[in-house]
Amino acid sequence: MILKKYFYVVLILLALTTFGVVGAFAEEAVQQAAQKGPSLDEIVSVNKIALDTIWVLITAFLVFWMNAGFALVESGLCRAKNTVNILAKNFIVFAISSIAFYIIGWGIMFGDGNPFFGIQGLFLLTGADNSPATGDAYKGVYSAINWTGVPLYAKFFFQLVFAGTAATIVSGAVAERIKFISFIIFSFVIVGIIYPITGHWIWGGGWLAKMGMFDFAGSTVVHSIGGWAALAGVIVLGPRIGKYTKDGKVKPIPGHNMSTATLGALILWLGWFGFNPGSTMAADANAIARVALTTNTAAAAATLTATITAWLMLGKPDLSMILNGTLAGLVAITAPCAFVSVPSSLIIGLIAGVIVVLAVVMFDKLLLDDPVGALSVHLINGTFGTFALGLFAEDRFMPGTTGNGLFFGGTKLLIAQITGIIGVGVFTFLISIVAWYIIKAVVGLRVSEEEEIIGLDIGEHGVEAYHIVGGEERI
Amino acid sequence: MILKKYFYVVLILLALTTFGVVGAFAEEAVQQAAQKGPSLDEIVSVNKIALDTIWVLITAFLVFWMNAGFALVESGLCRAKNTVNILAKNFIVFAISSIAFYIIGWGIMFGDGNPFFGIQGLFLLTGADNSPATGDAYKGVYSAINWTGVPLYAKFFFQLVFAGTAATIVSGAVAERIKFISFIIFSFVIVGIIYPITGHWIWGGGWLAKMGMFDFAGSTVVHSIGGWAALAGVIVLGPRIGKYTKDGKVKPIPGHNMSTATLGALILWLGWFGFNPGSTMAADANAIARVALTTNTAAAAATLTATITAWLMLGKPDLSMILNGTLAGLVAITAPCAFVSVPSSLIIGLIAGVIVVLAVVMFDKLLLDDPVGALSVHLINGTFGTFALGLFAEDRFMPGTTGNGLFFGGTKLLIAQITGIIGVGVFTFLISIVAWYIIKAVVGLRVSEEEEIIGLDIGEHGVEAYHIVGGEERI
Amino acid sequence: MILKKYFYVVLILLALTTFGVVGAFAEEAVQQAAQKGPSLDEIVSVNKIALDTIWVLITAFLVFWMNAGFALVESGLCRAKNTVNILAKNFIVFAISSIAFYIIGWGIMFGDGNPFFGIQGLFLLTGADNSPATGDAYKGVYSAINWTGVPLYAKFFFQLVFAGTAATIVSGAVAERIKFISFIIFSFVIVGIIYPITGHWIWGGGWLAKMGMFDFAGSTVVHSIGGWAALAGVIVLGPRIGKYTKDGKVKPIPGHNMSTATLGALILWLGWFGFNPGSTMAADANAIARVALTTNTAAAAATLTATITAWLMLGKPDLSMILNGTLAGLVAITAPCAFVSVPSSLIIGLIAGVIVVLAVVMFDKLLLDDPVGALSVHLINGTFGTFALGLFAEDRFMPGTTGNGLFFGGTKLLIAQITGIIGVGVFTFLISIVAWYIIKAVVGLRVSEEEEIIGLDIGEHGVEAYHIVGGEERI
Amino acid sequence: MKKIEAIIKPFKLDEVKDELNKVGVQGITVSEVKGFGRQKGHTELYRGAEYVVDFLPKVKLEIIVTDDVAEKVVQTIMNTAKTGRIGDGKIFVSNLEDAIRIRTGERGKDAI
Amino acid sequence: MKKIEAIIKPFKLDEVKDELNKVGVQGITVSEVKGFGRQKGHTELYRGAEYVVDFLPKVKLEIIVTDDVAEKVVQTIMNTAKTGRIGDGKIFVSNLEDAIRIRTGERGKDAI
Amino acid sequence: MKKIEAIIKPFKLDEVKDELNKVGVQGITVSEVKGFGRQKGHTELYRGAEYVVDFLPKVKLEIIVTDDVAEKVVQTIMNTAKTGRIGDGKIFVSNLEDAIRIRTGERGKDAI
Ligand SMILES: Nc1ncnc2c1ncn2[C@@H]1O[C@H](COP(=O)(O)OP(=O)(O)O)[C@@H](O)[C@H]1O
Ligand SMILES: Nc1ncnc2c1ncn2[C@@H]1O[C@H](COP(=O)(O)OP(=O)(O)O)[C@@H](O)[C@H]1O
Ligand SMILES: Nc1ncnc2c1ncn2[C@@H]1O[C@H](COP(=O)(O)OP(=O)(O)O)[C@@H](O)[C@H]1O
Repeated sequence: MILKKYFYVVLILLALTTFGVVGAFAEEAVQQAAQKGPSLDEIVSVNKIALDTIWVLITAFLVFWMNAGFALVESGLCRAKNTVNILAKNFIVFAISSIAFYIIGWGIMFGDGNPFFGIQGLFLLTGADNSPATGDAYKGVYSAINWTGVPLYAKFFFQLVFAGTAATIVSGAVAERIKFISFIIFSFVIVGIIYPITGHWIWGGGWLAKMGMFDFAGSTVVHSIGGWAALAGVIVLGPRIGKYTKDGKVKPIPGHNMSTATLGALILWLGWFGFNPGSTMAADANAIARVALTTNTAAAAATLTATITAWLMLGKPDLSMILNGTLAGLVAITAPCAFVSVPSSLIIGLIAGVIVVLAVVMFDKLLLDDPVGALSVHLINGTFGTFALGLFAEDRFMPGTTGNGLFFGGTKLLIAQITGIIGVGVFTFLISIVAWYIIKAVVGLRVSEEEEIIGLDIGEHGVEAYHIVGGEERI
Repeated sequence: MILKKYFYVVLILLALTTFGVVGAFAEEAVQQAAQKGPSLDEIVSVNKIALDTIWVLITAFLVFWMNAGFALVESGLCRAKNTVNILAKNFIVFAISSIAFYIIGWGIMFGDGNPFFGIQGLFLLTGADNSPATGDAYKGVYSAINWTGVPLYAKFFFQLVFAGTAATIVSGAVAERIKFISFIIFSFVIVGIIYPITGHWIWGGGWLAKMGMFDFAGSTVVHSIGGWAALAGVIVLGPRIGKYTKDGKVKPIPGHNMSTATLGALILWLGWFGFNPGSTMAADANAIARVALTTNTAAAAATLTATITAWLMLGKPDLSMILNGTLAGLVAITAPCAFVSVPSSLIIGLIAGVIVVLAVVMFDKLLLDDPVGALSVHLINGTFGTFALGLFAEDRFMPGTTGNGLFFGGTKLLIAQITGIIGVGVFTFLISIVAWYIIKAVVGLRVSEEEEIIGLDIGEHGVEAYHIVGGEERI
Repeated sequence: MILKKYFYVVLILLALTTFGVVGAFAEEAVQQAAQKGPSLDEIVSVNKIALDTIWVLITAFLVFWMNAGFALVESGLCRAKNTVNILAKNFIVFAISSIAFYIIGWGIMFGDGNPFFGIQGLFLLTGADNSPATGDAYKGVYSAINWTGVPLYAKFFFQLVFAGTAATIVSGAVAERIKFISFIIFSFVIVGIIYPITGHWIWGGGWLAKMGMFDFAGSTVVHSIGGWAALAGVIVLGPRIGKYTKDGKVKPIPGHNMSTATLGALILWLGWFGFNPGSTMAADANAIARVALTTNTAAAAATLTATITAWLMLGKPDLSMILNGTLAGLVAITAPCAFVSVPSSLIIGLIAGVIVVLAVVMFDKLLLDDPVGALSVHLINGTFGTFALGLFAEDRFMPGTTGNGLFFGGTKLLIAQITGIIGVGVFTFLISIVAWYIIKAVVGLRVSEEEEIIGLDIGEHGVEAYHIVGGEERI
Repeated sequence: MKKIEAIIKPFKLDEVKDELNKVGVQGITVSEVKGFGRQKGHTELYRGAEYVVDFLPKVKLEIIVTDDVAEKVVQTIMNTAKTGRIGDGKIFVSNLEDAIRIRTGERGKDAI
Repeated sequence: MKKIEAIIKPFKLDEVKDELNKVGVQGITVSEVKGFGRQKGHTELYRGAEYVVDFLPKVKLEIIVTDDVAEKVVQTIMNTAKTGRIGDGKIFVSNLEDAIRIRTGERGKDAI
Repeated sequence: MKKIEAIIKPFKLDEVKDELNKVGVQGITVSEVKGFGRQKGHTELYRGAEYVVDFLPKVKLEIIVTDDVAEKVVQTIMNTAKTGRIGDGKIFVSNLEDAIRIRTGERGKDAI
């Protein structure tokens, strides 16, 4: 058992160093812009590039910061005895994403290729590229993302933090029972392969993009994908011991630290101001201001309706439901944020907040044990948001892109949206099921019953998260 | 009782959806800037607008982030048994603010109107507006804020995060005894009505603005107003059970988590770099650098003098006093930050740090129970900061605005400042008292004695914040 | 004893106010740029200055935010009974830094002077300066930093947040036994004197700069210096009671709160996106994107190898080692981040992650008790990073600066790096030892044995950090 | 010697301690316990599902006294801890064979 | 009256409580304790050094009953708390002299 | 059988446990308690007001032993836990009627 563990970590280590060394002596793709004696004209456009780049980087930092949000929400809503494990998962997942997306993910997603995946410039960002040149001036192999005039590394970094999010979503749903090593492996797979493939379909110029599907900041590309992979994981893993009685009744397992969970949700809310407005990938004043406002309005509205729904339906304003409500609003507005009006964003948020509460209850009815509500937030509302874009989009905001949604006279868009939802869902769910089963067969998926009872902290990491009570540390 | 609760939440729900639907089909006010074939000249100014907009948005994000700071400071300085309630209050308050300020608050504050409140473009941001046009080129109904060349939505979003702060200040002072629903209602009232009215006086071109009162980032507009409303709440509510003995001696109720309280204070310090430098609402290099530095210098100085004062006067360097000291310095420099020199900011900070410690002790002497020191920080130092602006301002920093303060030869300014302090104080305190009493009469204000003892977490939310001790979760 | 304490705090208070008042009436150095009727040309360059300034300020905010990271990592990895003390230390240290660097530190570091320290414009930022003028146009006394075209205050603020970091590093290593007042005094000394002197050598145009040593964002200037001072402190203080048995065996003292420690590490990771990319001190699109990516890649790689090393070598993936791994990668890439390729950054990170785990074990073997691993992270990896720059640098990234490192055909650079490492190390260690001993002689350094056992929270601050368990607060 | 164990409501602890002090009790050992009894627990709610928390926070006092003052101690606790509402708690009295003060090695009555 | 103290595995608490309830036990006082016994503790690991955690989390029940039901209570705990694995815990029985219900002042059997 | 309860200073726990182990004690149950006694508490300070924390953290050991080793156990605790300073704690000895090992159902001496 122990040896098996070693074997795999050594494998990873080898792979990493190999790729590192290979990469180190591969030619770098980024063209250094020659800058001697610039004309006024050039300075202006350098200013524009710099402006766009700092916007892209700063918003990317905000999205990176969401890792802290996910870590705290998940650990806060789970039990103290699994805290170290959850924190470790959430912490290491971004490191894994960084490497996996660098090695292969980016190339599959944005490399020129066929409608299903990228083929050129596949590994280590080594394809030809003359960013920040845009449009026709762009000569390189990552042409699907040539619309933004920032350096390649800025594009990569921004996309990387998004890729990291998808894996993190899975973490929450499979918490408190998955083996550490198995989660690590799945994270490599989702960020290196699964996410980039469907990402290619929509953002990489693939078949859904061609069909006219839109997803501004990733309700589907990021959130639903994470959600489908999580659903597969939840099914393969089964519920935590003690979550459901034999006759299917729910026995709540309360979160151990609502302070950190709430802080986490606030971090996510903040991070979303990077996620959505940053997805312009350019400092377009009107667009970013509008996106910031639609994002916030949906979040606020969903917070209120989730509160009210929980209060009326369940009897009390459950804080964990309030937090889920906000996140639901944020996920739902992610696809449509740039294409809809502020009042529309308000309505989308109002609905999302109700949906998420119902979804949490529903998943429990289905005995699908999702400790943090990741499915209700990311899968259900990612889907809802993608759909809502087909209803509420208005052509006037980004003329020549989405066209109008159903409520404003268009139908084509909605059909494309539904196709995207189904296509991505079926593919991601199936490939994830396969991935989970392979991991299960090879290294196993779930910790032992004894370890689950005593806690994964002691089992997987040999340490406890808290020594807070006065005398304890003196014992 | 329960029914009564339902009644009000349903009312809110109805109001929200109505406004949402109404708004959805109202024409949007933002003019999309036509951008075909731009001249160099236009690009340069587009760059300028974009630059200002990303500055405004990023600093607004930082101010948004202060919500997390308030949540953690307040919950950390209160008892574990009320943590969920406090977190829920602080979390939902920004959602409420977002909706209330959108529906009506913005219009009252910035709509063209009379010296006392705005009248035009009152609801849902629907007034005419051609931002980012500025000065004479501006044609719209929000002319008091036409000095900044960013899109309307950027202006709104920035002002919104400020409005949210005022309500949050109240939260801390009324903690551990107020009913959840009553706090929600008051938050709607303060952000929708009270704050915008006095805000209109000073920032909306109202009578105090005309008189020559200045308040750069809101020592009075935001902090004192929050403080006065909080004072009214503290008086109407009365102290927490057990805080004072019958003979008026203080029985300290120590905070339950100094880790989160300290993190909260650091978040606030960070957020203030949005609050103050962002209030330029334009990326004016000299101004924002200077404001960042005056802000930080005052905070640092106040931290040190609060530490020293607590150490000398009370015997030990009390961490909660140190944290209050920093916040006091930040609140005090908020009004003058752009109008004073760095050495002046140092002096303002040094004084603020002493004041806040004395104020905490004084409020306890007066049997005004303010669990987190909100009155000492926001009311007292908001007032001090507004006053200090009248002393330390120098015309050279923003020529043609404040003129010189008393220490640099001017007297007019100080008189305007004092008028503002008194005018705003009297109005806000009275209207808040009325609001609190009406809420008390209709839904009640304070939880039952039994609930207060057992904790609002179980009483209001049916859940506990922490399950941290090892065996506990297995019991 | 008590009187002695008072004496020193009064001294500090007096010094502070004196300097404040003196400063208040000293002429301010910043030249207000005249801005009437600007030509297009001027606007473009105003845009450029504004752009650079917001980049510098925002990244400075991120670096400021690292204070929260240090506070949480340190308090989380120490015991509950010392939490208030650790938080207070970490909180107040930035206030101290702000004042000390303002009063004297900046002048020593960046004032024109001799190869060893600055002489002109020493106090309170009062030297002549016409920033944002750069290069030959610059007329002032801070010419070592005239390469960046931002206002003086922006330069100062950015450098200030770096200075603060050095003192914070020390905090972690001396935790759980140092007297509060002694730490405060040492912080004044390091930020006011020690850090600026060696800083002058490298960033202030001193002898190492002239020799051709490079340290882009401070692996040596900030981290190693902090590390050397910390090492001196650890030696003078001795280990915590109970850390080592008489026969030199380690008795682990587990951290009390891994949630906050992990959050802290994520904050630091985020903050580093200010630390490194911000050190361009200009919004140069290519440079900042590349630096962001090398920084993240090294961090991710180090996270993974630290995990693997801990897993293989120690048996389990220890979370505290994973966190240290990330920080090690970040520290190591700090010097070379702008001068090396992404694949090189990957390799640097891979190595840093292994080094840090070995270093933690080594320091324990040497009975040097460093509760949080500050020496392994900052000293060892600061040194490694500075050295790695001499190996991996490539001239093409910043033509005309570093030249090529050893692996790319250059040797001169590596020699300069090694000289820098040794020169800075010897000086900083010796002067720190002296400083620690003087403090020890005058006010004492270590709390009493009894206080150490009962905890510094009660001893130094008279308060406990947590009252979390249900019944506790009712007792 | 008698060992008196009292389970009381947590918020009464300070008062009881003060009163016991007045009647001459010199030492008390206190622990946090959870009580299950006639007093019903409360219902908590989490993510849409309810659950009953049967165990309520109580405080347990252990007091060793000489036989002669035992009854006074019992009476004092009873009077002070009483609110008249369900869940006020119980007092249990049992016999103790020996007591030793670690610091001095004193035994029996002298050790209390 | 008898005082029955049982040290059991924490996850068995709910079950034991329910069974005791069925046999008519009306009150239980529970506390969290750490047990050291034949069951070995586990090894933890921190920053490269191992250490043994000897003390395992256990739950202690205190139940006061009249003499006649004592044996039934013992049996019930034994049957319910048993997993057959080392560390299942112990039951200790001792004599109690008096019991008082604070709320009413009832003493002896009536107080239980 | 005897039940020995010892209230000691927390930092002495490890040592006491080791010594008891040496004299053959096979089981100990430990709980965190707060002690009030001759040893004065300390003053804490919060936001300008002082308050006395009377209750100091102590650790309580419960050890069930056969009558013959009881005295040795008492002596061992006394010697090991002693610092000579006030607040070292107390040892209380009482009689136990029965002990049961849940795992096996053994009773009396065999159960210890
Ligand atoms: N038979 C018992 N054995 C042990 N503890 C008991 C017993 N009966 C009551 N208790 C303790 O006393 C507390 C109060 O008892 P309860 O029945 O709720 O109220 P009352 O004593 O007023 O009838 C319980 O929470 C429990 O801790
Ligand atoms: N002699 C004793 N005195 C006090 N507590 C004991 C004694 N023996 C055992 N215990 C308690 O019972 C628990 C279980 O005992 P252990 O020896 O581990 O298993 P088992 O009872 O199955 O042999 C211990 O953790 C301890 O709390
Ligand atoms: N009569 C008593 N009943 C119960 N516990 C006692 C009694 N006397 C002392 N204790 C416990 O013993 C601890 C130490 O007693 P204390 O009087 O402070 O010191 P010493 O025993 O050295 O005189 C107390 O904190 C308390 O927990």
